[in-house]
Amino acid sequence: MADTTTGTTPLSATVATASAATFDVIVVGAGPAGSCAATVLARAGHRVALLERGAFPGAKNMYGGVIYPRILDRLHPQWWEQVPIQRWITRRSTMVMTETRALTIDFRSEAWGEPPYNGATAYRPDFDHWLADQAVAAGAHLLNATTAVGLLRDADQRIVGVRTDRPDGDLWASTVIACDGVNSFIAKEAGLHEELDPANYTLGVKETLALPRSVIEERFGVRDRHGVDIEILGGTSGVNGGGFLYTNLDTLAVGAVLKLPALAAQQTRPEEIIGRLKAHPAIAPLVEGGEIVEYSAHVIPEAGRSMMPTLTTDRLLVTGDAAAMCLAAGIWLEGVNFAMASGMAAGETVAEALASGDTSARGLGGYERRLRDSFVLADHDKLRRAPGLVLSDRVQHQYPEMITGVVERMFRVDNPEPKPGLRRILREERRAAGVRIRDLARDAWIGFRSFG
Amino acid sequence: MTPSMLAVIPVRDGLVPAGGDETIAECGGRAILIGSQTAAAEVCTGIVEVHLVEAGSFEPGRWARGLLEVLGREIADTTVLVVPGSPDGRDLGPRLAACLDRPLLAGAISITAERVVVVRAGGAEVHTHLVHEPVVATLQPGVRGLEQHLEPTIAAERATGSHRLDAGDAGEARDRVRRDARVLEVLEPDLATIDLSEAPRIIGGGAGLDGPERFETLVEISEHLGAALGATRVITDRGWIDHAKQIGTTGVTVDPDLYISFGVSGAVQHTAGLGSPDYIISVNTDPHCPMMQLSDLAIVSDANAVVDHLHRLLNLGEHDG
Amino acid sequence: MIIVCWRWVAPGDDARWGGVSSADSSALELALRLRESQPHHEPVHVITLGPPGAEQALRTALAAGADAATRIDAPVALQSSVTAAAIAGAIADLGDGLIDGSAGPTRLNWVICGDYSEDRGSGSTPAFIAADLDIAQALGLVAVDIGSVDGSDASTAAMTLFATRRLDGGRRERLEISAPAVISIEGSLMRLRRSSPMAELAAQQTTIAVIAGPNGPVDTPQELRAYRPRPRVLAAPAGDTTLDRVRSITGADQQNHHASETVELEPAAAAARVLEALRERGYLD
Amino acid sequence: MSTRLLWTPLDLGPVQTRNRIVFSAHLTNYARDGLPTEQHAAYYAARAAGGTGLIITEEHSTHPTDWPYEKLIHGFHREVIPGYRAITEAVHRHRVPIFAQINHNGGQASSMYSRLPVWAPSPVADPLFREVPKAVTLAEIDEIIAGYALVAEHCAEGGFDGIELQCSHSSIVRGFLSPATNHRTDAYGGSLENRTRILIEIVAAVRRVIGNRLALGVRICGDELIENGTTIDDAVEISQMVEATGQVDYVNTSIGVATASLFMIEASMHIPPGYAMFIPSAIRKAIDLPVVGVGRFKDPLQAERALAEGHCDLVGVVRGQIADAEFAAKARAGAADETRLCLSCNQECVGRMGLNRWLGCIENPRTGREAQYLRLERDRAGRQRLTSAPSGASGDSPSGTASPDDGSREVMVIGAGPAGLQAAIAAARRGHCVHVLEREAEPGGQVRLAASVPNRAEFGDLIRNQLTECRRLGVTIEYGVAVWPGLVTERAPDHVIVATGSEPQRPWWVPEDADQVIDVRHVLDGSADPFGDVVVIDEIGFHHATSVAELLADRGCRVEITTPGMVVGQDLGITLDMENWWIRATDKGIVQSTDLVPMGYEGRTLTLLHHPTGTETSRTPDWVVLAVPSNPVEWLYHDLVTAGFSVERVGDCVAPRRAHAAVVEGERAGLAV
Ligand SMILES: Cc1cc2nc3c(=O)[nH]c(=O)nc-3n(C[C@H](O)[C@H](O)[C@H](O)COP(=O)(O)OP(=O)(O)OC[C@H]3O[C@@H](n4cnc5c(N)ncnc54)[C@H](O)[C@@H]3O)c2cc1C
Ligand SMILES: Cc1cc2nc3c(=O)[nH]c(=O)nc-3n(C[C@H](O)[C@H](O)[C@H](O)COP(=O)(O)OP(=O)(O)OC[C@H]3O[C@@H](n4cnc5c(N)ncnc54)[C@H](O)[C@@H]3O)c2cc1C
Ligand SMILES: Cc1cc2nc3c(=O)[nH]c(=O)nc-3n(C[C@H](O)[C@H](O)[C@H](O)COP(=O)(O)OP(=O)(O)OC[C@H]3O[C@@H](n4cnc5c(N)ncnc54)[C@H](O)[C@@H]3O)c2cc1C
Ligand SMILES: Cc1cc2nc3c(=O)[nH]c(=O)nc-3n(C[C@H](O)[C@H](O)[C@H](O)COP(=O)(O)O)c2cc1C
Ligand code: SF4
Ligand code: SF4
Repeated sequence: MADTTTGTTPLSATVATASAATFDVIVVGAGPAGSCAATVLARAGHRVALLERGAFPGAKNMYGGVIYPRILDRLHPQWWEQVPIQRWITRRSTMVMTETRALTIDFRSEAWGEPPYNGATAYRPDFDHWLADQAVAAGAHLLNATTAVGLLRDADQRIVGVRTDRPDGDLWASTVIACDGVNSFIAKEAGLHEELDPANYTLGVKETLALPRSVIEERFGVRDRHGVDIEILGGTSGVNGGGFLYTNLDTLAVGAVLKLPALAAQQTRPEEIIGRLKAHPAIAPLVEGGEIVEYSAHVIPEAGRSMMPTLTTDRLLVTGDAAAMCLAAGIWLEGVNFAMASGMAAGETVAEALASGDTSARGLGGYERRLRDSFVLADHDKLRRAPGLVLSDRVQHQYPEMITGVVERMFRVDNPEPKPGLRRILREERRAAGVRIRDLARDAWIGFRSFG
Repeated sequence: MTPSMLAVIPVRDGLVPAGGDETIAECGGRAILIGSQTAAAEVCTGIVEVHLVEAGSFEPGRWARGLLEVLGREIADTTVLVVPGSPDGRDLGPRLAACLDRPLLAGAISITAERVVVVRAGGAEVHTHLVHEPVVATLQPGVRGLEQHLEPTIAAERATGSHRLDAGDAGEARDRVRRDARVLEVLEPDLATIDLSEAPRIIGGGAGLDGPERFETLVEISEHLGAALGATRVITDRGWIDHAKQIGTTGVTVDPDLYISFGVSGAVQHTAGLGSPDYIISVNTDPHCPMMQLSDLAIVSDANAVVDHLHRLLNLGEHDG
Repeated sequence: MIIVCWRWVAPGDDARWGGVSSADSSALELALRLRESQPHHEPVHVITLGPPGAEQALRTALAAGADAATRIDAPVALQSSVTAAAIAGAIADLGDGLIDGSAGPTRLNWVICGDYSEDRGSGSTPAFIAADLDIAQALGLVAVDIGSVDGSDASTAAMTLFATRRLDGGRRERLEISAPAVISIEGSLMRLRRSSPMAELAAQQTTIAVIAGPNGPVDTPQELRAYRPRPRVLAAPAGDTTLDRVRSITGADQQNHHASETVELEPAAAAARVLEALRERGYLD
Repeated sequence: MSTRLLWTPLDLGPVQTRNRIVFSAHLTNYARDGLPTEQHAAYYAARAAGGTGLIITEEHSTHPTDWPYEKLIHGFHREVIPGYRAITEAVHRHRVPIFAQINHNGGQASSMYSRLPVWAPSPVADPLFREVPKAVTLAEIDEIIAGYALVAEHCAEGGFDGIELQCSHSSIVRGFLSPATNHRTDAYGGSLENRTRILIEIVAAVRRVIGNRLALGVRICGDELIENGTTIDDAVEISQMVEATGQVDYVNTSIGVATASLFMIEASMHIPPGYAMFIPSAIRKAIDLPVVGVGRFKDPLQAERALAEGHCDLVGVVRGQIADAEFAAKARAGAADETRLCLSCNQECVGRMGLNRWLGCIENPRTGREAQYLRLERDRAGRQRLTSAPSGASGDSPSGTASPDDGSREVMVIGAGPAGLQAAIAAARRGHCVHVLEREAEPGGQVRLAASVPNRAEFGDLIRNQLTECRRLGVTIEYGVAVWPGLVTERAPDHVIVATGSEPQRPWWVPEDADQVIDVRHVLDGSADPFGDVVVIDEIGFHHATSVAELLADRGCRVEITTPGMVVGQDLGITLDMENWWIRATDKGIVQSTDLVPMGYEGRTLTLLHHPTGTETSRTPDWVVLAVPSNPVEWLYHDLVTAGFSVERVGDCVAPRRAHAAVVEGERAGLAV
């Protein structure tokens, strides 16, 4: 017996004329960005539709595993009492490694283990679901299993809504907020995104390893719901990128963020890179015996500020990953906080615009201003050149070799030889690693400007 | 009541359903055969006691009620009534349980008069139920196997007793409700969907065939010849056809009368699942491969071209592929 | 009236991942199509037995077009006969004379279930419902001839449906089913239609009738353990002497088959030879 | 078919396995001076890292009277404990449990190493060792039992999670269980119950020392396959008695006796996979304890099926994991087709045991060399300024010198036989860009021919496995290109590996014009089709002659094999193929004649010299098929050297041998690029 699934008509043919909008705002994507935008708008009394492709918000969303939810202070005071997290990050390590050596800077703060907390590991199906529930509680209309397949425009080419993949699926609104994540279809439809350049993307790959809770706490030196976040520079088998290792309650997330062109050139499979990372002498003892319960991969916009699209057009805003607001530069792997912040900014801006009755690009101008005033664009501007630096061959291959070489020799006891001076070690290791003074100086300057 | 077991086997036109023999074996050879042409039914396991109930076409509600009428004593005296988990058995079991007001333990993998082991939670758990009160249970076909495959016995030759239920309930039809669906006809197996293990004729394709479209052609040929289509592991690994069609140690064990192979080398892992066909034809470029050695007719030729020619000879239309 | 019974299952008791089987959702689709094939509006009522989390699924049903939904508040792990009794009771409570048609135009025509639930339970619930309501059953349908529904006038007694049911050995049977009857269908039969966004939002606001269900008896075994399959009977190697057994185990006794006839032929001739052999042997006329 | 059951955890008493795959006990010959070594630790750790559910080590001897082969672990010496710890710690790091198998081989031994009389229940000589043992006294029985307890204690101290009693194919306990070797009339002989007494007493003694912390298992033989031996019914009863002690956590199974019917224990590819399944199945039906099924489990689906049909609760995968340490992990990750499937060739695992060498694998140069390879790769990857690689005295060490990693190079490999393909794999794994050129239309070289005969198809998996690996690593292969030096010059690779194999050779006694004298390869590649009376001359002593003889007999030829050796297919004994060969050869009417040296061929008369007596005989067959040593194809190598290319050669073109040499050399040459 034949099946009836309603097809959708080609979009280019759509010229919409609906006068009465069903909603004030349509938010596409119930990820962190979308849910925050929807919450703000619903609280301001607007009719908001929140569209989510998955069976429920977060059902299919993947990421590394750490969230910095302080941005929620404003939206959900005391959020830490409700948010479903795995562990509070109280230890953060940055590891620089070559294939046989590793230098770790390990920081621990008990303050991060108490309200208002700093970061936490969490599962996206839990976190996103919770965040979307807050939007629903505020009065937003959540539509799960609903994919936006195009923008509706009227005769004047003004955006007047969104077409979904459901039958009779056109939804009308005076403003659309694109929160549909990386490779945003909506932003592309609106002409805000240029064609994808692989050089601007990294591939995030992650394995989830199951280990008993007690084993994790013993190995990582934490207890209660405290956890560790390790960011790794080097150790990605020669493919430019960075690694990470996070602790959940009874699983570990271990993964890597890999530069796409480099990955393609190396003919190495991402699983193998994780495999080798796991076999590294500095990582192996932490992950040994973990059973792989999940493997996932996802692209990340990595080029930061330099690849951000235009953020606003008439009746449309772009937020979060859809606007490439993800910070995936080696030792940083943040995106959810940027997404939430930009979602909130978008929500506030649209609420303001709706009140003033002007949702044109000009009316929505407050969005960029808000972002610039917050850490969102501030951080991105500051780190504008950081991705390039962190992912450069020098930082990826030569510096780790040099730095760990220096440390190795500093701590090595070569008796009866006297200890060489640090200056000599530095010089010799720099040469051995093939680093030119000129590059070192330039990178140091960029690094200082970015991270300093 | 002394613990005892009795199989209740729904029979259609003298045919014992899947798992019927296993159910009788599980009950130590005690059975009721109910349905049509029960006297002609063939049983391939030991029989100790068998009651035949001629009941006309399959109507589970009426059968359940009728059984109580004609064999009420035997049934009442039995602690565990076992019905095979075949389609008809699954329908009859609950009706029997409801009529008798006994609990039903459906989907059992092992049944004795004292305990019934059923599979639950989508196959993740087994639950053991001790039999404290009389129950009805259904036994999953295939989980038990038979100690030995005996030559079929005609049930009538061993019948302990014969009974008859009123076939039609014409009277009831005009009643407020008709309490059973009516069987209009039984359709013979659709070879495209039949379980390979049950197919009497099979065509097998192997790595000698050069593409998935060859299998589409083979499907048409096999339909025409009334055969089911199977394949070697190489082919199922390539994803050209479903794993359920793989013949061999890690696939399905088959036992057809006729097997025709195209480009199959005949590795033991394949032939071990082949049963003992009466007649084997193989087409292969290598006259010495084990499959050809096994064949009654071994044809050295390019299997791909032969498949296309067969298609043409059978007038199955031009195949573009 | 058409009743659709859904079994809602949540893996690990996490309602977020809960849902119904594809067979269950196709049961609703069949109900909707049967309704649409009638000139009058025949109400479709979905019933599920489960905790509050199951209501999300019922809302999907309402959004897709069901007229009403009832949740019987009860644990999921009841014995199937108890589940069936609760459902049959709920159906009976929908109206006096619903089943025998004595209540007038709205009479019960079909109770439609999925052939299996998401947790692959015992599959016996539909038959128990039929027994409890004392009506016909037709289970495991692989095709339903919707156009065949006969009974354009809801008040006439005879409403019949033609359908195909899977038997063993690959055989199938054609059935004539007269209402009222319980039918169950396979998931491959049809896919549940998607609802429009507005219907979905409306369904979220609808209140769902909740009636108290039985608390037990739950399906409690005396012993519960991880699945441990029963050993299938496997014959030990035959033979009294060691060598006989070795031969039987190694298959040495089967490896001595020679091709009776080997011929080398051009493809066209080869094809002809295959057909000739099949004819000789009576496989082809 | 999914592999759900395979990944379900299972409790064996106090120990939980995370899946149902067991690396069951097997001798490795890694021991030195009776002590476990680092080689053991690295070997087991690799399998643990590869995801196996449970490891059971090779046997540890329980008594000084038991020393049947040189490299036995003397578990009764306290000195073993540090070695045990090294093993268990290495394995536990991967959270895999490890049990120790403990044993006394009884009469299945000789006094050669121990210089003590061999002990057994009765003075019945073992057919292999042919040494009449001393029938043990009651006091000595107590000593045996005490020995088991002592070793169990050492194992517990050494960190093992459980103990397995080897009571199956080579054991004094088996000796007691079997009416063939137990003729006692006291409480330990006669009825099955009496014969099982020592087993029950050992169980009690061992349980007493290990307490409830460790698991205890018993390995039982399901059919000794010797006249008057135990069969499946006995095994079922013994299992029931074992279960009734309430002190045992699982039952392992096997088939055959290690001396008389070894070929059934480690079945070669002539015996169907899962051939011993009837044993666990029958036992499992009778008892509630978890039962391990063993015997040519090569595939996760096959294993799942055995579990699903209830024949066993765990599957032993021994050679499967010798060949690929990541057998379990690959299957778990759904990449089972990337598994380096064991060939069941028995050449480098079982075969090397018989030769008193450490265990390896024909396909996996790393087996038994885990530690070295690990070190080598780490050193390489770290680009340490190494001057020399880990020195291994023997040619078995992974490589010569570690070259500095100066980036990816263009490597040309000539010949897609096992040597060439392995070289390609190793070089590609090092990050080089590898291109293989092959003259024929198909890969595999001689292996393709070797695998084309009845029952030898699995040998061809060697090539299939290598091709899968090549594909994964991006190695490109070009077929139908016969390479000559000019082509190499044209393509100008950075490095060339020549793997052109060997070609048939005509012995001195064959006249130029003798058209009816051909090589086995001509039969297998179809270029000759002998008929009538055929004499196959076996000077290699492996599968070459026997395979072709069978093939020809199947085609209706009357076949005689002659050999200068004492027996046809001499090395088939080592790979446990001899017994099956005899069964099949007899069925097929193949005549075997030994000690005959070919001396000449004139007209159609073949002259043969019976060398022990000097008498001459002759045959006048229609065809003579030669299985004789072949010639290396070395011209290309020499030409390329002369032309000044960076070139290395590997496999048969160095010296014609067997596939393991091809693989080992290929790996070495590839790694050295
Ligand atoms: C491997 C990896 C590791 C990371 N690690 C971290 C980390 O540790 N910490 C951190 O803070 N950030 C991390 N990030 C980044 C972070 O995941 C993202 O920045 C963040 O999720 C962006 O939020 P978003 O709401 O913009 O988009 P998303 O989270 O991608 O949400 C988009 C939502 O829209 C839905 N959707 C998409 N298209 C449509 C459509 N057409 N119609 C309807 N719905 C649609 C999707 O289903 C999804 O729910 C990581 C990313 C990756 C890939
Ligand atoms: C543990 C295990 C379990 C297995 N289980 C199974 C199983 O259940 N079922 C199964 O089938 N296999 C199984 N296998 C695989 C099995 O070993 C063989 O590899 C497989 O059966 C071979 O399939 P094939 O005959 O299609 O391919 P091949 O062995 O590659 O044979 C192809 C044949 O086609 C012929 N040919 C080539 N070209 C032509 C042409 N143009 N015209 C005519 N003939 C041509 C060749 O001469 C050759 O005989 C298993 C293997 C293992 C190790
Ligand atoms: C019948 C038979 C049975 C055997 N049985 C066994 C056994 O059971 N166990 C075992 O271990 N060994 C066995 N062997 C031996 C084993 O197969 C060989 O030792 C092994 O294959 C050698 O590998 P190789 O890669 O060095 O050479 P080969 O396998 O000979 O491969 C050489 C390849 O190079 C190609 N080539 C040659 N010249 C050129 C050129 N100029 N350009 C391009 N390509 C070229 C050839 O076509 C060939 O493919 C058997 C051999 C035979 C013949
Ligand atoms: C090299 C080798 C040595 C073995 N030694 C032992 C042994 O010492 N004790 C034992 O119980 N089994 C021994 N076995 C038998 C294995 O445990 C197993 O039963 C056999 O290899 C069949 O399994 P497989 O087909 O998975 O390899 C040995 C097997 C091999 C291959
Ligand atoms: S040597 Fe042969 S039988 Fe032994 S493990 Fe390796 S492939 Fe398997
Ligand atoms: S010739 Fe005989 S005695 Fe001499 S070493 Fe060889 S086997 Fe031993």
